[in-house]
Amino acid sequence: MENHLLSLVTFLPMLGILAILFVPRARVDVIRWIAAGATGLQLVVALIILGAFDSSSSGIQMQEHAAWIPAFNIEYFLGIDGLSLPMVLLTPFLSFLAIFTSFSINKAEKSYFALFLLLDVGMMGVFLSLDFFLFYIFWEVMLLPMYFLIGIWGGDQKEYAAIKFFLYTLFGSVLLLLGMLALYFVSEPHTFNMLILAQQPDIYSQSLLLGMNAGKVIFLLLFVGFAIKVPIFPFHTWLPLAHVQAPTAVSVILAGVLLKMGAYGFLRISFPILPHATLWFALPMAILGLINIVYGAMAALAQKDLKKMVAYSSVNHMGYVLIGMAAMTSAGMNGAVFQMFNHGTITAMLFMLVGVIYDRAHHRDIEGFGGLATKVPLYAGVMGFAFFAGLGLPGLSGFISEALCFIGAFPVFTWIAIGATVGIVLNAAYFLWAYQRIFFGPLNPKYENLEDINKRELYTLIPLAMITLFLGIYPAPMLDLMSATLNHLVDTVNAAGLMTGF
Amino acid sequence: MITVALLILLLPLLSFAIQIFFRKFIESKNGEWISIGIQLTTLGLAFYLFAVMIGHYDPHFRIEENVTWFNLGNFSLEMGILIDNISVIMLLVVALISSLVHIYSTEYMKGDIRFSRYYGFLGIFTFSMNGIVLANNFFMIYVFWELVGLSSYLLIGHWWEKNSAADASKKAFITNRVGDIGMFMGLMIIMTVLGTLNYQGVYTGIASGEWEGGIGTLFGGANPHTLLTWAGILLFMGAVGKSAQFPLHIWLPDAMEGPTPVSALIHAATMVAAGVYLTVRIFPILTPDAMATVAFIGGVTAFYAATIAITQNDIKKVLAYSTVSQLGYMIMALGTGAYVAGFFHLITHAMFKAGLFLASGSVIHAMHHALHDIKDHDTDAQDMRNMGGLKSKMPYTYLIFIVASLSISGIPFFSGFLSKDAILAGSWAYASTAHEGWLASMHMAWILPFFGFGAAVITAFYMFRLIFMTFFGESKRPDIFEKMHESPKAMTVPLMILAALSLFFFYTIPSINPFSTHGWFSHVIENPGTVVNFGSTFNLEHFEHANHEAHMPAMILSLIVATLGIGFATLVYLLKKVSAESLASKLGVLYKGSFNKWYMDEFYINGIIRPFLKGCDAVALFDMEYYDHYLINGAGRNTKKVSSGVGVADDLIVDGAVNFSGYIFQWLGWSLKFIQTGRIQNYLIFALIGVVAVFLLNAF
Amino acid sequence: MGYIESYLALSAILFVLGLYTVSTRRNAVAILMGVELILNAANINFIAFSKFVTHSLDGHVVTIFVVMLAAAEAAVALAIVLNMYNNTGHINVDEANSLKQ
Amino acid sequence: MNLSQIVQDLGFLTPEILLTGLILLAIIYDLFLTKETSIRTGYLAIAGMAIVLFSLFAQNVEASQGLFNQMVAYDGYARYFKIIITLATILVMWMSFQNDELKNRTIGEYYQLMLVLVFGMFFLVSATNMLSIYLSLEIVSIMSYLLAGYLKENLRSNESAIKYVVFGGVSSGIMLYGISLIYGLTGSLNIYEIQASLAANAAISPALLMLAFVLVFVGFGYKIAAVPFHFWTPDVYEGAPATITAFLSVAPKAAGFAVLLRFLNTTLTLSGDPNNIALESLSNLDWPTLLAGVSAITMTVGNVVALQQTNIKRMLAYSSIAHAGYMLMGVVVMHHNGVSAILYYAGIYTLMNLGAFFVAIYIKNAFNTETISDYTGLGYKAPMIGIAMAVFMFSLTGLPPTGGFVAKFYLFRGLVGVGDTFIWLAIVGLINGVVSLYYYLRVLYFMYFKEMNFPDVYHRAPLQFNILIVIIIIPLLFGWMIGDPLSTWTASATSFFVP
Amino acid sequence: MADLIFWLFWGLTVASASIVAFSKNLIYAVFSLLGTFIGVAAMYIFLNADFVAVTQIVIYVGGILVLLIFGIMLTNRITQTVISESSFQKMFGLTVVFAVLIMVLIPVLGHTWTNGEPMAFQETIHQIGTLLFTDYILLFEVASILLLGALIGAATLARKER
Repeated sequence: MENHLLSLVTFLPMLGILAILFVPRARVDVIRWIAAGATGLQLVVALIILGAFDSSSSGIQMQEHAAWIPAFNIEYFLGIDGLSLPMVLLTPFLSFLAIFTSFSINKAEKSYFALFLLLDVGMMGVFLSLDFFLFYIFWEVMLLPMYFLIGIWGGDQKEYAAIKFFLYTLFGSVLLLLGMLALYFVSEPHTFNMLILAQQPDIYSQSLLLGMNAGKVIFLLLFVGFAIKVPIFPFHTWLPLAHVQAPTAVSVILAGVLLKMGAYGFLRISFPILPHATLWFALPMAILGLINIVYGAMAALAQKDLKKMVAYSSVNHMGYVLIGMAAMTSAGMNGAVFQMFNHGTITAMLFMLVGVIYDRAHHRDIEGFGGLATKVPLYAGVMGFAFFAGLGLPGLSGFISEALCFIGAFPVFTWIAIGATVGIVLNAAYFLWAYQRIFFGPLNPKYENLEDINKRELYTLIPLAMITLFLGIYPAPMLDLMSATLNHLVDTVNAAGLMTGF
Repeated sequence: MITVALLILLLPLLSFAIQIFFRKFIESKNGEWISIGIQLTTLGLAFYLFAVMIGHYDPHFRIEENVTWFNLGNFSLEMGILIDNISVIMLLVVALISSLVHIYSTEYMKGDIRFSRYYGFLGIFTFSMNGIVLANNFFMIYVFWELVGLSSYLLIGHWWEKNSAADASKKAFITNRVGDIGMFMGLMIIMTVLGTLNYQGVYTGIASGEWEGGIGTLFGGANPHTLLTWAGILLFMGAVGKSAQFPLHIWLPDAMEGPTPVSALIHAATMVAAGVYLTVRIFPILTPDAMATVAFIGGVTAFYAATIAITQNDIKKVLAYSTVSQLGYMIMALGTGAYVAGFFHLITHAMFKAGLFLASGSVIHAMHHALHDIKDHDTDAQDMRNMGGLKSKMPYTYLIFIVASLSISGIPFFSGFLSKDAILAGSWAYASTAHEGWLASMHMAWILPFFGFGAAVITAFYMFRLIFMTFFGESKRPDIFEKMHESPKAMTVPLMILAALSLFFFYTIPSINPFSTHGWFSHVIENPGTVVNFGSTFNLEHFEHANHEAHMPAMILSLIVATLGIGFATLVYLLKKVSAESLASKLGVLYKGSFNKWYMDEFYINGIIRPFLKGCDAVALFDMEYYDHYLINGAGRNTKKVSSGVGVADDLIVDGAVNFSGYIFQWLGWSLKFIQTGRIQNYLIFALIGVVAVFLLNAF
Repeated sequence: MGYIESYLALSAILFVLGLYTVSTRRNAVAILMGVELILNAANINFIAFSKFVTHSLDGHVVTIFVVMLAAAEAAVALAIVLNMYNNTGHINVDEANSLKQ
Repeated sequence: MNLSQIVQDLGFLTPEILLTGLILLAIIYDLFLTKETSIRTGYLAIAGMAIVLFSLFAQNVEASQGLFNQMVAYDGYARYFKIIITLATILVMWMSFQNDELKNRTIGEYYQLMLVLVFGMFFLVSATNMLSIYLSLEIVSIMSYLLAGYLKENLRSNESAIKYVVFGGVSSGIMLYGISLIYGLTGSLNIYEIQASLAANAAISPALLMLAFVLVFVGFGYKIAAVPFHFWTPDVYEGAPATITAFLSVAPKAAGFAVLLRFLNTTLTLSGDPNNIALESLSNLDWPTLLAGVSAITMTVGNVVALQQTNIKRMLAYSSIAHAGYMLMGVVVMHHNGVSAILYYAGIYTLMNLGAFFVAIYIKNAFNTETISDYTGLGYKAPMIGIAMAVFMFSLTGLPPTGGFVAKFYLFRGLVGVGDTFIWLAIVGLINGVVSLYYYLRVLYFMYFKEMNFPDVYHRAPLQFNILIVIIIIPLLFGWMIGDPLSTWTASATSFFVP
Repeated sequence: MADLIFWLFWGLTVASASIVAFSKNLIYAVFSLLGTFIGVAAMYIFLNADFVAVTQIVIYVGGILVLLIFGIMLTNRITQTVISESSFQKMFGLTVVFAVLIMVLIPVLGHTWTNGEPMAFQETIHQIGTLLFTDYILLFEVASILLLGALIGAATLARKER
């Protein structure tokens, strides 16, 4: 069935950009609502895709093929499966909400929203491309608007953060490019088509590159590229800076969607195409996941800046994803992807909430608050909800995915999983400690007149909270969407291991 | 039945939702009665279940319903409801005490600024607690386990303006999570080996030998018996946290920062008993080593907490440590194999301890109002040293205190006697027959009865110390004393119900012999024995026999020790034959240790938490100031020095970016710049040098 | 005169003398002289190879073209030098170093 | 070579003949113009170049030819570069109308000289004889000197011209010396005969061969500004009229690459047929490794020094050195992919570099500064200029979705595609890409991040300039997205003439 | 005898070229260049290249050299002693140039160039003329465009702005 839903969902924001370009700068309202409309429509299309999606099939659906640069066998190739679908739902959803969060942006709105929509296109494209070249293009496309969004609308250290983000990611994508080319040339026939690449795992494990096993070399090249995005320790130091300096909505997108792209890259490219190398690297990945969890949590515990704490919590949370997917079990894999989705919603809430308090108090120093729960009970309540979601309280979605990651990893990386359970306590420690310092105790007299969260802010948070709650109670709808694909992925990788006697 | 159970489970949640989302409306219209109504309904439903259960009068009565929660193809998790004798009795206890607390709170919490929220949180607590009780698998119990942790957190922190309350709530949650880690690990082991977490599935899995087969490469192919021991101990870790067992007991005394009805409901009667309930559920899979561990921890806790309770002056703190101690009893009972006794003590303890707490709440309430009347905001309303002689002012409360204290001290005709006596007999029997488990192999099994009886003496002593200090003698603060008066009916009626339930015959029906343990309870609850049929195993028959033997001596001994304790308390605090102060100074270190809770908190704070936080600071510092700064941002460039010279923004970008691309590049560019002299003939010479160099490099 | 090496050696010497001239002379015209030396060196090569190696007249033709080009280049270069003189009053190339980093 | 042959061959030189006519016409037409009206020569030149462009497109290069006793070749390869050069010329001439440096002076000769320069480049890209290579190289050089010094009352322009003439004169002299050695070694000036002789005579000492090659390469290296023959570039670029700088950084460089590549792939290979997909270098002359080294050093030096620059023209000069280094990567692979990558890169580079220069020129005119740090807030003052600059900077860095990325991608693809030999060079190239990001972004940093204030009235660039920029940006941004016509074209443009 | 004359001219060429390179006085240098050109022309004659030799004399001596002398005259006042200008980076230059000399001489002289008998003397004017108008006609015409361009350019730069 050839329809163009996927192209539509990818390029819809482009129409928004065009429309915005023709609106005079002064008509800020119009610009905002165009942006909201574009992402809203995108969300609708994503939901239509969800409706048309057949969750029982593990294959690629709604494929769109077009020859693009035939000289190099490059195709315009979009498709969706159980791995990309959660991300495809998450992206427009968070973008849509982030647009509303962005309503508080009060300088250069026109460029802001145009860049934001461009970012949206890039992210969507990454999750839908099945041609590595196309994937890479979208991967990079999203860099540029992000650079400006941080650099122009960011905080005090915005330039530093922006350039650091850019250089870091560019460094990663350079290696990614090299890995991609290596894949292209090792494969037979030379192609960037991920599906065809994935059909010949033996070629990579058996040929040599630079005198080493080609599969491993390529995996390593891709690994660094993706690891920077995830981010995996020791490639994570851009994250606290970028998250903290970025404006709220951009932090939401950064943490909510961008971090997923790294993990998505592993699952979409590294794992199915290089299963042998994947198994070989699984243990190091799990160890890095453990480091991410403990290190991220410890760093979060020590932060004085609320946003930084939330940023480090992302390092911590992505550690669960790593452990889950490295284990190569059904539970772990599903848990990892589910965790990606959940982290998206939960961390988005957290960043939005940090933005709310920052808009009012103009600082984010945890110690500088105190007793706010009395003054802003609603805000305290929502924040409490988000914090508990972040620390993996049962009944909220994060718990299930974390638990699945653990359960999946346990049979394979027993000691790592055991070590990682420390994260359960540390999560609680940093979230609750921060919560106490902000909201409990006697009211800091500075905040006698603090305003509670307003309707607009609340309405952007409620959908996220609803999803978090719903999936926490009844995760099956989401898990059903992805399990077929992910189980197939697990089987493929493990089968490759069996054949070579791993 | 299942529908009823579901209603019991979900109705409190409704109450929560109503209280939270319609707060404004409710606070103006006595909305607490909505919650109370809901709660009473669940009580009725619980009674209905109870009636059905009693109607069956079958130890193996059991209804279970399972639904798939989610299914990943080759991995699935289920949710289900299990109704059996244990859960029905627990449900009834929870519903009953919850209802009483709901009613009690209408007066106790009157005028509180977060009145409706308080009721909402009570609702969510009851919901989660019911969830624990009704769960039919370990995963689900874990889910609700955490949720009661949440409600406990919320309720302890109810008066969050007080730093101590905020601290206590956080401490409770985190300490519990430490225990939960263990529980989760145990859960993972079982899930990995057996592929199911359903209670029955786990039991049959182990019994049928699936356990040995399922281990595979886990832990490099662990010994099945050792692994099961560990699984049991790890699951039990959850109970250690939730039931405040040593060494994770530290949160419970602090949790008294919450409103007193909450202390009664959550931190005395129900939630803390969830640990015991969990131990009951894992009882069949415990290996002798695991049982020894459980018993030992329980014994230590029972004795250790009791020693602390002696010296506390805060009325609620005494009760808190008493609770810890009693929970230790229950755990010890289960560890020694006295399954029925342990669970029985859970029920009886719930009643009398809730009674004690609510009664103490009544005292505190009165004190508080009295203090409020004389505009004294500095005096601690909970300090027993400010009380004394209250029996004339608060007769009902006094009466209830006496009843409950007799019960907890193990005096005949009261419920506590029945259960405690059974526990002590169990520990005696364990010590005398144990051949399995590490306690036995180290010849330390007799330490358990020692702990048990020792704690019994102390319990009797401190309970009566409390009564004498509070209700007898002269008032230490006559100014307050004048203003004191008995609490309103909404408070005293629940108290009376609980006091009544501390009498023996509710539990021995149809028998009305106060010394008999053969009532309906011991009929419907029977020791399931073990499902472990490999390695060394717990021998139920053997144990029952020894238990029977030990029954009589234990009963006599326990009576003696109870009398001793009460007598000594009378000597010191009522008759003042022995001065408490001189006793304290004579005991010196022991007194100080007990008074300071054996420095456990200090140990945690200075030994673990502070160093760990320092470690975290070090990590954060390392991350940004060293790792990022030097390694990522480039070789040895001192940002601060530069930024003081150049403008900050420019510095940051130049610095950041160039640091990244590296000091090396910068230096290289800088030096190459000098080659560009502007003199064309220099260029020519350089080019010629290049030519020669290229030629030399390539031609030779 | 019967050996090609004598011509090649001469051309090599002229070549390096030309290089030396262009790289050390301050005066722009003198530098042009150095360039002429280099071109002459190459021309000697062409003619010598024509006689001794290739036995064809291609070398001669090349030389004629080179001479012509040298003239054109000299004319252009001198125009530029004169222009510089008009602007600065000197033609010392090493002083023309305002363009540098 | 009889008359009929001459007449027949002339038929293949339509664009050149048209160009010659255009030159003469421009000279004659200019005689009738005054200082004020001399700009009309420029219009004439543009119109003429358009016709030349048309005639280029009209050429049928199915069958390649050697013309005039194989002095020049008639093939798709040459035509491709001629088209690029013609396009660049038209763009630069157009931009010249906007360049304030050229206002209020007699301008006719400027266009005449540029036309002669184009004429030289046309022959350079198709030259297949050492003499014609040398001759056309000299035309290009001499016209470049003149154009660099065109602002005769301007000291910097003078200085730039004199440096250029000295460096260029010496370089071409050295090259000529090298050619003479090759003539002696092989007895011929025809590159095909030279190849045949070299391939047949493997006994020639590698040292002598290398000497001859290195000396010849001095001439090419100077033209494409490869290290260590790049020294003239920044000084000349900074002093020359800005439009000429833009032109020099693009067209002669492309032509230089064209002739270098033809020379290497024809003369210094075993087969002597550059139409082969994969080539092998002469067994006794390992020039690919030499050029790989030159490439690595060139891009590194270009980038690293560019990091330090504060003047936009100098920065772009060094960046153009770096880009020469990138393009050399395509030379060393000796593979069809490398050749087409260079062709592609030349096309894209022409667009993006011209664009960047044009914006810089415009800023110089409108805001009177060439210093990057003075660009503060320009992105807000003149949004169109800012966006254009951003696109060019990103493209020069090689970031998607700009054409610069695709061009670079093809280069790396060529390099990685031949196996492990030059992976190291690819890595050096990629690291250089990251380094270059910094100085390109610095421009944007000043334009956007340094300071943010919206003027009450925007600065609006003249329509003519905006159209010019849009004409450059559109293919740069979107050209490759829709079927990538350039890649198809470059793939077909790698047909060389071989006898 | 011929050998002696050859080596005389050889020596003249080298010596005068050395003066061009090393002399402190610019006027000396220019006039020594005359010697070099004449010496090179003599070499052409020894190499049987009569036409080229004549061209060398006519264009180099009559054209380029005169141009250079004009250049010097126009840019220096005769009385000015700066004409005897110095050079710079001499040692540096000398070292590098010496290295280049070695680099050129060793391979070039190490190679066996001779290819049979040297070409005997013949009259070349006719042949060169034929070559220029047949094989090299294209380049010949192209060169004319170059000269045209150089003419325009040089004139533009040299003349006063109208």
